[in-house]
Amino acid sequence: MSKIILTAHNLNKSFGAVTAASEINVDVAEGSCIGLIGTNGAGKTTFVNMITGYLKPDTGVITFNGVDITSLPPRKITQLGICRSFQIPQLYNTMTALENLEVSFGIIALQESKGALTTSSKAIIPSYGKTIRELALESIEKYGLLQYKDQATKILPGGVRKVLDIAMAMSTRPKILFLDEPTSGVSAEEKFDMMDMIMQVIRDAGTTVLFVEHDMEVVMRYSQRVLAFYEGKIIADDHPDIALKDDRVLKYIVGHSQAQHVLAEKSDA
Amino acid sequence: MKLDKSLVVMLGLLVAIFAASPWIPQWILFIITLAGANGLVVLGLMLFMRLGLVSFGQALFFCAGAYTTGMLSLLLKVSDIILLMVASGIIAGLLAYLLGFLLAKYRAIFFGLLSLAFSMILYGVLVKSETLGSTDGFTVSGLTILGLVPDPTQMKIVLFGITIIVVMASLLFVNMVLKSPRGLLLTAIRDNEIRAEYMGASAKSTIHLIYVIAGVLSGFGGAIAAMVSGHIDPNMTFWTTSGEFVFIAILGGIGSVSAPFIGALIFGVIQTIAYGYSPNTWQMTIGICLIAVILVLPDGLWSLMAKMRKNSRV
Amino acid sequence: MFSKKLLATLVLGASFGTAQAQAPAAPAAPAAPAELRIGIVSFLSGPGAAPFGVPARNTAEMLADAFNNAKAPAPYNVKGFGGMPVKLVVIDEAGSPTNVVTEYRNLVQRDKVDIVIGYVSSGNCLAVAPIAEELKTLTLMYDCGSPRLFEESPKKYVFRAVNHATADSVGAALYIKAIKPNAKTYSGLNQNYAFGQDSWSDFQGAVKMVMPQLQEKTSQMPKLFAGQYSAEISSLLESKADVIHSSIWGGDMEAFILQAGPRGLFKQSSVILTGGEVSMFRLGTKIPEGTIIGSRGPYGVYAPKSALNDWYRSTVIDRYNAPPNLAAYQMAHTFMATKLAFEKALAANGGNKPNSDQIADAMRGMTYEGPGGIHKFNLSNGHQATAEMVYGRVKHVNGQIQLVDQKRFTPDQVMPPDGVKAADWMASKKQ
Amino acid sequence: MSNLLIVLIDGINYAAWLFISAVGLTLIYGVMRVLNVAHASFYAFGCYVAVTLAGFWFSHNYPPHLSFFALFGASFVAGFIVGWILERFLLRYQYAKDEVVILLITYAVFLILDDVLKLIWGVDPYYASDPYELLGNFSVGEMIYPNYYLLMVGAALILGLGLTYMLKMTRSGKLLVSVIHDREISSAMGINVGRFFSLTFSFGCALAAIAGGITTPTISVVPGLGVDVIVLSFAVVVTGGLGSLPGTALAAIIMGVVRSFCVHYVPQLELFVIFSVMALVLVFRPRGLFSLAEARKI
Repeated sequence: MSKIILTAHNLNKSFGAVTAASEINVDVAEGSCIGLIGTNGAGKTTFVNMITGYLKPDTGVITFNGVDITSLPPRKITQLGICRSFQIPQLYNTMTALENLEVSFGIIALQESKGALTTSSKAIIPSYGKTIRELALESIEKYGLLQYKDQATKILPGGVRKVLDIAMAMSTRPKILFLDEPTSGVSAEEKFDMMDMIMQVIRDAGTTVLFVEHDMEVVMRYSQRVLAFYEGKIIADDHPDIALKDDRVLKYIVGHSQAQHVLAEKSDA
Repeated sequence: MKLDKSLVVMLGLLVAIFAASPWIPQWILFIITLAGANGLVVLGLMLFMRLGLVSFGQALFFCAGAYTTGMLSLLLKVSDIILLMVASGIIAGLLAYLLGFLLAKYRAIFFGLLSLAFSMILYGVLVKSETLGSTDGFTVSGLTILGLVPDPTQMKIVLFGITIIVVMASLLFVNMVLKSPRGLLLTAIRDNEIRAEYMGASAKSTIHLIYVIAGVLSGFGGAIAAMVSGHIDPNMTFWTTSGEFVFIAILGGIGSVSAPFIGALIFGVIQTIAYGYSPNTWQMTIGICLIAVILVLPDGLWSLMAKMRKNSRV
Repeated sequence: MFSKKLLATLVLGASFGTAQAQAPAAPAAPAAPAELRIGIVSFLSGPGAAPFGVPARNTAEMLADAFNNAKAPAPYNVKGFGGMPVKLVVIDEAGSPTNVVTEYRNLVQRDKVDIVIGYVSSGNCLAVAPIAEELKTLTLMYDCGSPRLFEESPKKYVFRAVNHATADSVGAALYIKAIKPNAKTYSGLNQNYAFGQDSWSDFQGAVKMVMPQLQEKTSQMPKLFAGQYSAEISSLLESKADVIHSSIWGGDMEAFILQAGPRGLFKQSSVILTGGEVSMFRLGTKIPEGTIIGSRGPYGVYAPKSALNDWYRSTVIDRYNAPPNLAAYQMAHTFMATKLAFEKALAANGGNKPNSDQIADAMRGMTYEGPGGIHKFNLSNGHQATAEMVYGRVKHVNGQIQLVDQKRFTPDQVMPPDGVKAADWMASKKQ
Repeated sequence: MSNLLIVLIDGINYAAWLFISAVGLTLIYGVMRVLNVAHASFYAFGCYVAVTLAGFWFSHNYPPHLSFFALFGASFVAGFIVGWILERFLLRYQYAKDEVVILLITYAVFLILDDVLKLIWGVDPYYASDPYELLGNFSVGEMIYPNYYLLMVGAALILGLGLTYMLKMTRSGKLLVSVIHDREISSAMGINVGRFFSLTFSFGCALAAIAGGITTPTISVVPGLGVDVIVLSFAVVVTGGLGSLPGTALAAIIMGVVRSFCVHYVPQLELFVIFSVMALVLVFRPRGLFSLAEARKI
């Protein structure tokens, strides 16, 4: 059993009358790949937002490698090694795809030079051993975006925006990566190719990943563990095969038929 | 550090103008020098615009610089131009550093209007300070440089030279900042602050840094204006003055570090023509120019220059 | 290359600049070498235009025409300035002092004017004066009142042909002593900027000097161009002062009178409007009876009877169908003083066009008579003129207003002696 | 020592004037996110229209008490028409631009209109104080006030409540609110956003003009009298929370009363009071007293 790097203990969060998270307790083992499922408003994104610092839990403690990161601002959490992608890709819309990535590496360059005014774009980033431009081109290529590199991001197709969004998150070389509905808005035929590619990169990087997903096939295919959210609670936390058989999961999240269909497919494979 | 062509040209041009200064008519020299002073302030505004912020109170630091120069020479009898310049830059910078803690939290229209409020408060303070001549302000005179006391005509040249040097230094410095990864980060923060934060950058401290840089530049601008026009008064921090700076920023555009100075120069020319040519309707003339620029050249005169450069190459 | 572009713009600016030199006045005639170019700087826009800038410019243009056509009575009947036709270059005084300084330089260095007459705002006067010295250009401040103009440093090329603002306050105090000897208390309402603040402190000083028993109650300092004075008026009413001093001018003054009149402020206290003459005829009987009206000198209705004054008044009324106000008189005096000094210098120079130094020498210490009577350049080494001071009280006579109980004060009563700062003078004479 | 009642009356009276002057600005911003600097020119325009008409009205001895409706009506209509023209032929094509750029356009319009007014009416001051004296006075203790102040307070109440009613109760008002909340959705739902915009803008300008009309009898109408008003209105509107009617009202009352206190007890501070209040409020409530809700970012 590999070591636990992220623990969320007894997280509660409510917006007025609405309970977005209650009694959330999760331990995440290094290198694991976890799917977060649940209907809209079940508390998946709230969970992600709390871990990554966008929301402060009302109660509860989040630790990362033993460090208490509860209510740290997003940038601190990113610097510690947790990053995320977004349900609606968050890009710099007036820039090209390449520039979007250059910004990310530029930020790292600034951090490593302690934000010196003299920081040069041409210099090599010590911990990466490459220049900003090289790194940006490298990941553009790695994520198969070469043909889009000089296009303004606001005109890119939805799938490409998704990938770029994730590529940017990965540029910080996170220990843990949260993907918020990576396949939403991506056509059925592209879906798996895209996920295969992304998951490959993530695995190569040895990054622990938690992904919010509505598509059970995707969940089945990539996760070794499923967290099922319902009304802010985690109603199931187990291996997908078991989790997807759980009565409440079936009742509240995935209809029987879909579950059988998915499980069947898996056993065929 | 690589300098792009336009900047090299700009620097060359500045040197050329300075070399020619003895032959340039005094009144044109005066307009160019003031344009330099305004340009420095607008250079700061241009950095704000890269961040998607517009300050309607930048005159605060312009005025702070001018009054630092004025009060040092009036009360402490400091007369050395270089000393006064440096002091003005530092004081304005300090002021910006302090206000920055507050203003870096604000965005969009609120950033603009809160800075407006602060500049108007300073205006009130200066109007009430009768020892400093209230709205009459006071004259700045008896300047020296490195112990020398040039006669008025030489002094014009000296101040012009100092202005040119400060402008060139600022151009290079700001160019360096914009060429650094921070330059791209400014645009990133404008486009999507949340994402930039999630990538590990701090919008607040970036804005604070830019605020201080703009403050120092404005301080220099104020000092130059005070020494060149020889008179300072609270008008320098009145909202209309800030408005003029924003006008110039729009006029020049944010396409290049040189743009603010082009804008400032053109503004100087427009203004003096408007004053003389239509003494009764100069406001209208300026207003029409502003609308024309916004409608025809949304990216400022700079975009025009850029186009011409392209054409001349083809 | 945009550098070409830039130079082009500069050249353009320059050519336009010189082109417009002819533009404002009489665009027909090109600049003949024999003409004398006079820059007229005055408010053509903003709140200063109506009360000061425009009446003054009108008088300047009227006089220029009259002189050029040798229509003026003696001693101003010589054609033009000593035979040279005068040509006015008129520009707006509006804008920040920095702009005003820029435009002054343009006038002298680009438009090549020989003499500059102008400036209402004391801020602008103080900003322009050093430049005038630097450019060695004869410059006359026709309206601005700040004594600081000559007190801070002696000037060689800067003159003021009329009283400065101290006369307003001292004259006011003297008038109170004359008509309300047993007044006990006073309050003030002055606009919150240099002129308003100076006028108020001058008046405080003058009171201490002239009738020290007067006790100060409240001093209201509304923002310049505030327009709404309800609270200030309440506070003044509550102060129940016998005397209220106000140097408020222009639209602000009219708004104040319109708002305070119905509330009985003028019945309760005798209100002194030191610059009241400016709006007197426009407001007519809106100005309540008993209001004390000043005019910084023997100007407007206070002007002494003389052929010159009759000619001046009638010509202005004919041309602009409104009587000249104090600003117009100040311009007339300044303009005429310039003409006399110029002609004196011309004669001294054997009929050749004199330079600034020669005109300055001629003007220094000169005595001249204008529509407002005799003025002497006898302060600040002959650069600051003095004249008598007149105050009077408003009386409504069948729908018209008249100024009754007029009291005239000699120059030495209202202006400090030569070489003494106004403030020190008032302090020294304090009991 | 002034008695508090007087201080309050003066404060409320000033607050009423502030509110009347600022309400058009906040309406336009609330709906269109346009900070309309030309507001100043429309205020001045209203003054000139009113003062001209008043002169005509009283010289022809029309029934004096109807003069109010004539004055206010005239400035309202005039403001509405010019506002409509401005929106129709200039602003309509600019909405895509950044908030601040549109602000600058309106600033340019302000510069132009200011001179246009000067070309039409010259620089001479005009006044028309007959309506001001017409209504007689009321007195508090021995302090006399013209009833016209009551009329201004009344006008402020009518404007405030009237607008609130229009937005909350009437159908078009509700549609307007939906436009405020989400342009895209509303236009998707077939609301003619363009028409609402030109209506709102014209109406906002008309409000600025009527403010001028209401103020006219108490002042002398001179060139550039709008400049001071626009800065004050900015302060009020921003302090209240851009686009919020109740906010504007509250801000106006706070500023009015605080200013009146200064005038009565510490006249020296009068000069700073407005902007100090503004800065203070913004420091503690960055988006003003009543700020419009912001949409969730991610």
